[in-house]
Amino acid sequence: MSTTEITDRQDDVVHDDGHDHPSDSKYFQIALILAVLTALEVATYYVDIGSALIPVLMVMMVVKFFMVAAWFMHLRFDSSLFTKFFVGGLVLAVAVYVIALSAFEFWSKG
Amino acid sequence: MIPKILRGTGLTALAVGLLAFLTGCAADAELDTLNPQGPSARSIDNLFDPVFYVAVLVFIFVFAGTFIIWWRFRDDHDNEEFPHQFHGDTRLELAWTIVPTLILVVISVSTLVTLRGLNETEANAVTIDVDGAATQWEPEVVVVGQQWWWEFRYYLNGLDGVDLTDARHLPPADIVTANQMVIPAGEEIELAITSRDVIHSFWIPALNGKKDAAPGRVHPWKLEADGPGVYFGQCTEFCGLSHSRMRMQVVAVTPDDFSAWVVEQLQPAGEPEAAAAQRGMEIYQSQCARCHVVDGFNDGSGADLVANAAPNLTHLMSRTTYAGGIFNMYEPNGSLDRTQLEAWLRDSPAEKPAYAEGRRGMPAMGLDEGQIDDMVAYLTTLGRAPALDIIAATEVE
Amino acid sequence: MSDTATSDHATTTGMTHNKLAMWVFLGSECLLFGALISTYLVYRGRFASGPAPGDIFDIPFTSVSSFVLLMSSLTMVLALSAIKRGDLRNNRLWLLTTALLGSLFIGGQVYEFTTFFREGLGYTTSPFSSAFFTLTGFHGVHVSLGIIMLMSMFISSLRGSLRKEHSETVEIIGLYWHFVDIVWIFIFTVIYLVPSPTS
Amino acid sequence: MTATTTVEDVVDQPLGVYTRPTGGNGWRDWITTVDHKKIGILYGVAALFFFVVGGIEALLIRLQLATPNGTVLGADMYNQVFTMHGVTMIFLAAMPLSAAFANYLIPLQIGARDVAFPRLNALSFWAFLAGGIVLNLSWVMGGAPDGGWFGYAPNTGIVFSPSPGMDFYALGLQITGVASLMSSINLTVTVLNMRAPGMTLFRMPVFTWMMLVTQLLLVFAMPVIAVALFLLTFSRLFGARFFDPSVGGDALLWQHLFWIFGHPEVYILILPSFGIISEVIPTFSRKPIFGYPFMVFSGIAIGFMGWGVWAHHMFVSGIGPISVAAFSLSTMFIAVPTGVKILNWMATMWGGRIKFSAPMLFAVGVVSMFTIGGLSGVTHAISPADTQQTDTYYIVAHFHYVIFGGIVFGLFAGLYFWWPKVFGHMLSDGVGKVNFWVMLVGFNLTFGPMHVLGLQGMSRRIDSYSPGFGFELWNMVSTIGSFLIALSIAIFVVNVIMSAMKARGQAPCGPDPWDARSLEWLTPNPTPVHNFDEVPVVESLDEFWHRKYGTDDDGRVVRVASAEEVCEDGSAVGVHLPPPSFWPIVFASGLPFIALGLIFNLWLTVPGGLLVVMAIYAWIFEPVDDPDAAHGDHDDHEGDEAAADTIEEAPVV
Ligand code: HEA
Ligand code: HEA
Ligand code: HEC
Ligand code: CUA
Ligand SMILES: [Cu+2]
Repeated sequence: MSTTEITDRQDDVVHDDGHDHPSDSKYFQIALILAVLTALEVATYYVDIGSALIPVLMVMMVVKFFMVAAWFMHLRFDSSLFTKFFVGGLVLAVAVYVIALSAFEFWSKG
Repeated sequence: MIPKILRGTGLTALAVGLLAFLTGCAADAELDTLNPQGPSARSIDNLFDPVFYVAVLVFIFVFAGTFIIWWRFRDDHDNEEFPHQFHGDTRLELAWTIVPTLILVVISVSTLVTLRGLNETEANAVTIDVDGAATQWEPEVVVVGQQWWWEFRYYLNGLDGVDLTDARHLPPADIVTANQMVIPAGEEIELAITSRDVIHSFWIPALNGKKDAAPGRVHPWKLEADGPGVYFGQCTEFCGLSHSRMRMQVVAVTPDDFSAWVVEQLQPAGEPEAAAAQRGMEIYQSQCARCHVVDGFNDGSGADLVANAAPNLTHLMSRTTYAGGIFNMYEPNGSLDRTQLEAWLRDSPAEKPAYAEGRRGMPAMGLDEGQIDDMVAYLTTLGRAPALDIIAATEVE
Repeated sequence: MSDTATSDHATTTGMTHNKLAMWVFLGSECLLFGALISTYLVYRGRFASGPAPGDIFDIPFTSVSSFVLLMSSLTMVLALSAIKRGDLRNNRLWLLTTALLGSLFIGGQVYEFTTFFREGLGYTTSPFSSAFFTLTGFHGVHVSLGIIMLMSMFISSLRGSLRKEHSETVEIIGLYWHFVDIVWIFIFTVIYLVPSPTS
Repeated sequence: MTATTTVEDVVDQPLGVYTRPTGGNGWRDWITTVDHKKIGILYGVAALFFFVVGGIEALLIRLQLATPNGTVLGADMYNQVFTMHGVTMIFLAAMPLSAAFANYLIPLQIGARDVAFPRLNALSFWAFLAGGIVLNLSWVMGGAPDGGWFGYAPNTGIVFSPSPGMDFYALGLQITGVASLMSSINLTVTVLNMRAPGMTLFRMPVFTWMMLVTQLLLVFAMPVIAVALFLLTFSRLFGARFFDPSVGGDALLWQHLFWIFGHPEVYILILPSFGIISEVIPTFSRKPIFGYPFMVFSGIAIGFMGWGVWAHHMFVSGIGPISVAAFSLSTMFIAVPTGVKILNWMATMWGGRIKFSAPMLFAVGVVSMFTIGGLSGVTHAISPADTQQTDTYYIVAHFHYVIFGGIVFGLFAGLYFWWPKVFGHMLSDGVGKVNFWVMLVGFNLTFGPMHVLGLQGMSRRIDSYSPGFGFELWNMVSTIGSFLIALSIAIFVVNVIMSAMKARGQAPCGPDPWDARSLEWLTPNPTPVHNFDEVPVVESLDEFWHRKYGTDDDGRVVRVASAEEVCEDGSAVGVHLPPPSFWPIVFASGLPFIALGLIFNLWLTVPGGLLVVMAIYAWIFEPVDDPDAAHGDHDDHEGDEAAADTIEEAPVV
């Protein structure tokens, strides 16, 4: 029964306290924003916004994505190590597959 | 032939000497990648050689270092004393990060330059004299791979408007031949490479690097031979059972000879006169026409094969090798190699592995000896044998 | 010595093994879904003689089921919040709701698949159809696994073996659930809302 | 395998080592073990077995190609043999042998009791074995895979490869892939989460670092091949149209997916070996590793850059010129971090007092032989030149130089180096040296000539060649060389057997036979089942060495303690250990049934599925039968938590 408790906090440590997690009402707020964003997304199906469509959709998607990750998955509050893994995987995936799709001339031919 | 890379460098003198001695016997390395006979292959070689020397230099550096270390610092720890302990040196680290980077930057630039050259095409045209009327042809050949032979299609009006997207149903071409591509020497030939089944790869080392033939895709590539000659090739993408027996040759001839070749190839097959050949023609009609095409006799509406094509036999005799370029049609003296051809007709899968039951490759036709004789008689009426020097140059073992 | 393989309190980073492993796994899943989505994108225009995506997608319907899945993320996080407070009753309630919303989504997907099938889009119709069913099928399998896990937790809770001190289990399964949700956020936008080719 | 019996014998010896009351060393203990050391040994034995299988396949290849128009195998069999050779060597020999080292050594090097999820670890091993068995069952169940290890579509489709071989390939590799993924997550968590106090990331040995990078590459690369294999499986079994060009399926999709996985995979293979020799070289040079941070960062850089180069396998596949140019450049620059490593190893040796024992010989072999392969790699990266080289024996030469010269030599260095750690006795160094030299000569005779063959235009994956292309001589030389390699492997096997026999009945070798540097040597040899008596507190890189040596006033190194004083005696008792479990092997044994069921008869998937489900269920509810459970002073929550944890990786019981 020795050592570990204190000494093992090291370079990459951020402690997961868990006490500053948001309240339920915060979660409802987030969900509301997500719902509104989804409604806006679906609205683009009915309203023609021309060439802005894809950028707008992408922005909304990314916002939703990160809101769920940050709030519901607690990345905002948890160890940055988790964010590193997740964002690492995400960035790697996006980079690799965007390059692969480019090799298929996806962006020009679709 | 000794790979060129190993010739004439003081640094590899020993290796060269040894190699020269050991490879001296291998006189005809027709697939040698270091013996370019055309501009594209030469530009590749000119890039590869210096890079190879750089690699040899780096290797010698590392190796010499290893030997020096072995020489100077070996010690069996007989005494307990430790050598001077040092943990690193940032300047050294920087040096051996930066120096290789610089070397590679130089290599990158020359790579990009070569790459651009290989992807550029020039506008050229050859004159073809058909029945006294000269036409201009911008040399383009459609190359189609299938298990396990190559087809070459010439569209003399150019490829504009020719739909190549479905290689299994290509528009009729003016000339269709197999395994031996005839081109005018000194002209850049553009290739459109595709496949009817799996991926193959088209490669004539003396003329250019390789390019895959993939079903559903048409890949541009080019070839140019410095002068008349015969250049060997091999399918280099693994394509199943007889991948190793899927070879090809490029026969580069003078522009005049090329024009004459075209004129001849444009002729449809005639009616044979000899009785045996006529009997052979009937067998052809009943047994072979479901796959093969002889222009002027049966048209090319597709073959009973996965690839939907078998070699066009109209000018069979004008080709000196067949079945994926692995058999000689003629003896060195110019007479037909009857034994081999008969063996092929008797039982082709025994001669060249195939999955005939899976409709890939030529099946054994079950002809009796008499029918085989008749068949050979008919086949010899299809096209005319080329000159003896070509027969000699294209010979395979 | 307390340093056993299982000790939660003695980890170097202060994170439990389980939670760290889940995050690493989710990083890995990004590459899995990335490959499936890329496959779909390459093939969405290759519908051969079958229906094209633009012909058959029913955006209003999919919007509703996407919304259902999105809201299940809310209920999931509420379940976690409840168990952290020690509120086991609400925890159970929200776990069950989440599972139900998930099942609703799966039901929607089954309905969508059968409709598409009736409209002539079989699994083997075209590269597009194969890619579409594979991608959404993989997502569906993930959701279904999530439902099984949620229900297992629900049952444990009923039996009294899921208590406040086990909130991390809920949290980890929640992570998985949210991940599956954000994958769908991506799929919904990129595959459904971005205009697809029509025949 | 002989190795196993030796282990048992040696481990059996009562060294005052703590043994678990319930655990013996019979077969039952081996199949239920969750101990990372035993699992490491299991990996090693299985990998060496498959190495010999793959090697025999290689010898068949070489026999067929020894002379023109070879008739040893015939075209069909040849294609199966070379495919299985590549698959076996890569997935069933090289990767698991690395896993053997990772499993055995990572916990020891970071001062941990075990890995983070011991049962999952056992499952990873058994699943890998199940995958290997599935792959090899194909030989007797309708034909082995015949589409090459790279399995290019559409040649692997049902039309062109109608035998079930490619189904075995897809499903077998899928299973080994899942095993690798599980193991990589496990080891990643282990390294991050279970380091002994004071063991910061930058006090970890280079070996552990390289293994960490390897595990991360696995974490991200395995899902990509998983998708590729799913697409293949669904195409073959359910008629999906992914690779059917007649309806727009694209032959290049498979290639991209395969190589997005495939290139990181080659670094997955090489980095462990880099790690091994980074331990061996400093030890035998009696100097610390030169440029530790650069070693670490170059390894990370290699892992990173490895993701951006995959299309160098596709230079002639018809991707556009811009892609070719981009991938050509990105590939070349991987030479930079790799060069940093090579030169740092040389700088480590420089100025040392080097003892060329067998491990060191193999390590120096890596430095020089890998460089040859790396340099030919750079000549492929020059994309125009690669259009001449690709799919020729010049490539075969390249990758056997990096693989055999880099990986096999590295793994042998590791085997000789850590053998006493694992089995408590040394391998004969003299025989080891002979082993090395025979291998070095055989290796160069085998693969050196392939450079010439390739440049002379000999294609890969051809079952025969005609005389007259100048291929005869070098193929014969290469075949002779391959039998020399076989001889060297046989010498190794003899060494193993003889050393084990000699050690029988003897006391184990001393605690620190090489005057080593890292933490694993703190434990006695062979490692006791509980690893450390006391969790070490780490103060520096090369902790073990620093406990033995200090410096005097002149800055000279002086011994401050003998190894015996520093090393633990393994006498701790009552250490809480994860108890063994049946369920990993039960789980894994369901997998072949599922695979065979998918191929032959869906009904077979039922027992397979039942086994798996049963194992998962039992896994979760497994009773705690650990005799020491009461002793465990962490909060013992197994009993109640069990129900809560579902199919998630449950906390290890
Ligand atoms: C362990 C496995 C391993 C490793 C480490 C590597 C390392 C490298 N590989 Fe290799 N490769 C394979 C395994 C590996 N490869 C396999 C299995 C295949 C064939 C797959 C198949 O088709 O079946 C293959 C194929 C392959 C190809 C495709 C060939 C083709 O099919 O056409 C290419 C092309 O660029 C390539 C390049 C490289 C490069 C640039 C490196 C670099 O990482 C090497 C870097 C190292 C050095 C350069 C040496 C040390 C450096 C210095 C001393 C510094 C100074 C150097 C310079 C200034 C140049 N490899
Ligand atoms: C880890 C990877 C690895 C290793 C170690 C090897 C090792 C060897 N390989 Fe390799 N090889 C590959 C990976 C590997 N290979 C891959 C990926 C391919 C590409 C496949 C494809 O194209 O799909 C390939 C392809 C390949 C080819 C090209 C086939 C072709 O394209 O047609 C050849 C040809 O010579 C070859 C030869 C060898 C030889 C002679 C060895 C030797 O080094 C083997 C030496 C080992 C032994 C000889 C062990 C046997 C020992 C005994 C029998 C004695 C034991 C005694 C007792 C038990 C008492 N291999
Ligand atoms: C089911 C289809 C099929 C039938 C029927 C068939 N062949 Fe073939 N034939 C092929 C294929 C495919 C090839 C190419 C084989 C190869 O190169 O691997 C071929 C090749 C040949 C060649 C060599 C052509 C060249 O230039 O390479 C000759 C000659 C030939 N066949 C003659 C015949 C004759 C004569 C018959 C009838 C008695 C016949 N074939 C019937 C499919 C067929
Ligand atoms: Cu065609 Cu290989
Ligand atoms: Cu690579």
